[in-house]
Amino acid sequence: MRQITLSQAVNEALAEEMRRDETVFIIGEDVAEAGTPFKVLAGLVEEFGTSRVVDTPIAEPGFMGIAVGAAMTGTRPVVDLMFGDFIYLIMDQLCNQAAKTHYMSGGKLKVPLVLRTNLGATRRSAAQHSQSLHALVAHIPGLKVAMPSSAYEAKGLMKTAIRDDNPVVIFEDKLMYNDKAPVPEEEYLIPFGEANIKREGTDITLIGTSSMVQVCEKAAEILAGEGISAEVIDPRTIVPLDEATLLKSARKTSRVIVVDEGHQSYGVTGEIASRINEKAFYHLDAPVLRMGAMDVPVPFSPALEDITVPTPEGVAENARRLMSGEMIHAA
Amino acid sequence: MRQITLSQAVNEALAEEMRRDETVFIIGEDVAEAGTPFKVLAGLVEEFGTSRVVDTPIAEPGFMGIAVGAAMTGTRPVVDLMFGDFIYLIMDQLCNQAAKTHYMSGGKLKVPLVLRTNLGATRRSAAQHSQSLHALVAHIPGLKVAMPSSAYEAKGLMKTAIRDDNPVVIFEDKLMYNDKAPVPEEEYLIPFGEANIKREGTDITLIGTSSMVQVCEKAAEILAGEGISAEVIDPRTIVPLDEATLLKSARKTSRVIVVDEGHQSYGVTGEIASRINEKAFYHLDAPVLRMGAMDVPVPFSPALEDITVPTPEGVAENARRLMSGEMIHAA
Amino acid sequence: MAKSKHNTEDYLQMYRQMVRIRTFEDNANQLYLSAKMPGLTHMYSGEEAVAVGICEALEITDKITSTHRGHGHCVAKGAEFKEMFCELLGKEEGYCRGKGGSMHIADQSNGNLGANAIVGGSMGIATGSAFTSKMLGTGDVTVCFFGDGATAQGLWYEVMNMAALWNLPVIYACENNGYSEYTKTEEIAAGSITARAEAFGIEAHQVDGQDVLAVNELTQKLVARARKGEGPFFMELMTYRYHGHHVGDINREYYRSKDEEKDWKDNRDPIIRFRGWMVEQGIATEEEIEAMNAEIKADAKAAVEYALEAKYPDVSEVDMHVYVGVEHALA
Amino acid sequence: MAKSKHNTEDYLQMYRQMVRIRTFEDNANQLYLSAKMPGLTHMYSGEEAVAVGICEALEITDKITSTHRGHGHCVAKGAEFKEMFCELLGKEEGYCRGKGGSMHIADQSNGNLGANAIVGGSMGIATGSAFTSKMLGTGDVTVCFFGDGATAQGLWYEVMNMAALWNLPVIYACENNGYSEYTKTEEIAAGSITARAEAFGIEAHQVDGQDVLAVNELTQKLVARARKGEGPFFMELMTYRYHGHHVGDINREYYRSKDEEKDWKDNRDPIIRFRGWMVEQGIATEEEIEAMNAEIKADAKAAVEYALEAKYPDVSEVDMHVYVGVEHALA
Ligand SMILES: Cc1ncc(C[n+]2csc(CCOP(=O)(O)OP(=O)(O)O)c2C)c(N)n1
Ligand SMILES: Cc1ncc(C[n+]2csc(CCOP(=O)(O)OP(=O)(O)O)c2C)c(N)n1
Ligand SMILES: [Mg+2]
Ligand SMILES: [Mg+2]
Repeated sequence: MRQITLSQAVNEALAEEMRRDETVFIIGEDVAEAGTPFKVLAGLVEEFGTSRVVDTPIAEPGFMGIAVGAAMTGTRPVVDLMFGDFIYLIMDQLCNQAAKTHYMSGGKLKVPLVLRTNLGATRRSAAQHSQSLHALVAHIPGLKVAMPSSAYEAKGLMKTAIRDDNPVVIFEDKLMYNDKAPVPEEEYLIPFGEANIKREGTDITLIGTSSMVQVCEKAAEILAGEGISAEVIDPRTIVPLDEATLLKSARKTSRVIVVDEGHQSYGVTGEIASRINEKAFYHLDAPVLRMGAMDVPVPFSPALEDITVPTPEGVAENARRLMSGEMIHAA
Repeated sequence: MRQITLSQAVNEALAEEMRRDETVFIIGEDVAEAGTPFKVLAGLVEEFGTSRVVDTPIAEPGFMGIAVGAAMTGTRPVVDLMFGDFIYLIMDQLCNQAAKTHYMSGGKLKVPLVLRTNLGATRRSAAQHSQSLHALVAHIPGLKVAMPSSAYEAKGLMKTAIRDDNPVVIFEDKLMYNDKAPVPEEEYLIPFGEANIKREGTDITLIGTSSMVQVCEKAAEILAGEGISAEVIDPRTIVPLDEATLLKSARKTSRVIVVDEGHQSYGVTGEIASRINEKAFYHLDAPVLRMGAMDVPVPFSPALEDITVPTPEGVAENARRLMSGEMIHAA
Repeated sequence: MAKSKHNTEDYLQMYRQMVRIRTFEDNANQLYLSAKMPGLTHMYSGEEAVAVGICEALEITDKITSTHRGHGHCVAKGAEFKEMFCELLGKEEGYCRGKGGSMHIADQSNGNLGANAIVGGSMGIATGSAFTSKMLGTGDVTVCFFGDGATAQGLWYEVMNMAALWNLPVIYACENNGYSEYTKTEEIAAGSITARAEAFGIEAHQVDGQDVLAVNELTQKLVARARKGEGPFFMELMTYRYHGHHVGDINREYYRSKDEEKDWKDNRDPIIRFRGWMVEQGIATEEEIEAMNAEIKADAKAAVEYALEAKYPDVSEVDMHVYVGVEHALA
Repeated sequence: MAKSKHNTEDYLQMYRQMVRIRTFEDNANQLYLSAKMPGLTHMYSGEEAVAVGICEALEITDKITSTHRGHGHCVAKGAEFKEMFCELLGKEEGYCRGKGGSMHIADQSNGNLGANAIVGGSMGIATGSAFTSKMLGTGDVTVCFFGDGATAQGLWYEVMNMAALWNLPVIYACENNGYSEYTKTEEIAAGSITARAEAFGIEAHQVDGQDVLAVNELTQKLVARARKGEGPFFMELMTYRYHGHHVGDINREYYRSKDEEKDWKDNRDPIIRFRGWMVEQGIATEEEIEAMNAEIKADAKAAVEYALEAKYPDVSEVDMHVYVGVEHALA
């Protein structure tokens, strides 16, 4: 199969959906001629024109609000938020308005919009351009949250998101834009709420989101060399969450590590770990381990930044400890 | 001991600290003559004048930003955010600026401010005036988060917050403003990161935050009548979290329920439950149970709203199930 | 009164709608005072000429966004008493199935995109609705209602900028009733409100909001021009609210005098003025007007009685309408 | 050039500071091109007269807030090359101990409250700093630097309103360099930027940002008046950036022409103009100026060399400075 980058995959998904449905449009900063700083949208304005690839002033709350109103009245906006860190600026429009409109109107109004943004540290961009804030929106009922782990997921989830009648937030990993993966030429969609078993295994389950899926796969590779068989699962969407697949694996392997690039405390790992603990407790040989990003603002210095996020070696190390029963004494 | 309301307790804490330290001031909407819609600040402007009890336009990001800058330059602002639901509007100033300034400046600058706001549903105020959003800020390193459970805590934690050199967010429960509790005349402070064992017990641990402490106490009362001895713990601050006290109790009782009024998914209960699971796993006879608010926007209709939050009966019911081993089959 | 060209039915309709609003509010206030209404509500009484003058210049397909003080806009855009009172009481037959309540009330089928409990929160939505109109070429005009207090919200400037850059068919209608909550407008608004819109190149008008014909005439002109792509526009409507900020705001002499209230009620009431003018012009006799008033009162009474008896939504509705396409979010 | 009354040392200092900024940026750019600098950075070259003209009108105790394009402000407010290059390279001896990097660089001890990676993010901070000045009566004036693009952020309007209502000693300094990222200012700013400030009753000035004396003279006047409580003020400084939006923005002909760049560099360069004027006025000879340039170059070279060799912060620093008063947040 042909290999394309995650950036191309997103671009294709948008182009296909914009061709299919005239009400789909893109709105954000420097999305048109510039095609965003990451160049993900290159070429779209040439095909669809500036009325559907809309450059805005630097006014995130404003264009997010406009997208909500546009979505309520018959269009399907794809909002481009240049850095995930700016999500703080649009929380009111996203969480008080978009997320609640359908419910508050008793089902009469709907807000079919996609918020495209990103996450991921280690780009030497410091504390305000490196956050992974998906836990914040996952906490708010009314929003769906997708976290593609490769070009394949990026395309399939984006297309599903655009067709979904609810507000959907998609977090792309900034560092993966140039990573290639096999992506079919034919159209496909990836349904929300269906986890993907990236690698089968029997000894331990590694659950990773976004780029942490790769981290888990690399850890599984290391572990395989040591005779430990790790199963790697990518939930693909954290809202809705495919609990059944996660639980099945946990019951099978009886050991689980959850890996996510958001801050660990009060984040995504706690939710996934808790659901597994609650519903697979008596199948577990050890507590579900969590590995999030360190609970510190992301430092600029490379010497510090790199140690704030989970690595394959770190995951493998924790897996070994879990297998050896070493954690038993701590708990 | 004299009994005063939570509202009076907050008022006293502010007045005492403002007398003690001239750099403390209050800023927010209708805080002066009106004393806020909840009348919590009544009388303060008369004593401290409008230069220290500062009415603002309806511009939450703006006055939050002003507070951050004021705090960085030598004052100690107490920001009054009328409803916790408006926290979405100030997330950038709170989480990108206040929370990170000390770190990003390598320890050179600091932001000693207090954000006073509230949480709590069942006031028939619908989806945009009823949220309990403390999980969002608890996720962000650099912020501390206090959750008073009575007038006593409200006063002691507020005084500690004002003297803390870091940004602190305090969530008061709107429905508790008129609840009375014994509060000493003498000055006292409640240190952050020290949980309070509200009631000792041996069979099961009920951990509650804010008004959920009362809910847990009432549940414990019900359970006591049935011969079940429940320990009730109030963490008082969720950042920092007094893990040691929670773990000790969990190891003792071997059964835990965590009760919180924020939405359950990706919220506070997952973090607390996970920490207990991780570190007390082999002492637990059953999975840690979580009870958060339902994952739905808060509905207006009383018929619906009341069932979205944990109740004493609900907690007692779950405790019974945990005690009976019924959950075993589910897990 | 300003002159205008209408036929008799237009005048009668404006009068009828103003009286319907006043009558609705009188009943809502009664429901509050008799403790039959859950929560609080904000009365529109005194401001009727604004909503009616504007909405009578709109087509059903034109859109409006409303505020926390939203009953007036709702009635003026064509809503029925029965569904409105049901909503106010949290009943299943309410426009939002009881999920929205007073602060989110809207007859969505008439182009009302919702009342909003976030001050300024709908400014983006209204602008986005105008965006849809331009993008899809529907010809719809959107009116964004908000108060003088809401002009302090940064969101307005963000969306005005885009509306002006893109010539969107939106009319920003600022209901300047002299107060935001318990604070006079001059204490929270520096400079000139109309100049703020003009600074973005937006044509701004100030109009007597107690003169329904003046409001209607201006709006007709601006709507016609907006439809032709000459928008956006700004209108500042000078008006007054008769009640407190909300129904519970009874003792308000600390922020405004009884004399001031009396002056507006006695000398500038929009209904009394218009009624006098209609009689003078021979459009209706005193008897005809009294009959109309009586009919409206009876309608309201019947609707209130109906709503009081109507049933609450079934508890199973609590997790419905969280997501489009998901019957029960928590199933 | 505008006339001004200074002594020789003042002129030499302004020249020196402008050359220091240009030299710093040339070296930073080199570090990027030779892959020795982590991440990206935004060059201030071309805009030197703005930062220098303004900062030379300030006392050390006066405050500034800076932007993502912050090296110029940092130098102008009195920072040293060594600590700046160390910061740029993420070294321990950097002003922020390497934790901030280019986008958060600041010599805090000279009243620089920080560069900010959120466009417009420091507008609240600057206004709050002015609030402190008024509240504590320190007499300090604060200058808030931001770009033309930042005028689209709603926060500005919120804080201008409060600054105007409260007569705060803050000067909003908009560096209008004609572009925000890859977009021309006229595409993102409707109406008039100075009129926007004026609408809040704020005195607004437009000045040639390439004329250091004009900038300095105006700033001196406004600072003196702001100190007397006549503020706030607004200045729009017409300027130009020579490099791309950031160092990686090399091919930029799709958004601006080489001819335009050449015109600004050849005919309006602030350093060349001022140098010519100084020689003409007999303030310095060509030789003296060349010697000064050479000295600055040598200083920069030495600082770069020092910084390249300097050590990174120890990994144990990663969880330091998260909270004031907590040595290690994760201990
Ligand atoms: C963002 C936000 N801040 C504060 C409030 C609380 N609040 C509700 S109404 C109101 C005053 C609004 O004044 P104005 O816009 O003039 O409308 P009016 O009530 O006068 O119609 C305030 C402060 C809110 N609902 N939303
Ligand atoms: C809130 C926010 N939105 C977007 C960005 C991305 N961004 C960084 S600089 C910039 C352009 C800023 O333009 P301007 O304010 O004119 O400053 P200049 O770069 O021209 O100095 C943008 C959009 C950001 N850092 N913060
Ligand atoms: Mg008002
Ligand atoms: Mg610019």
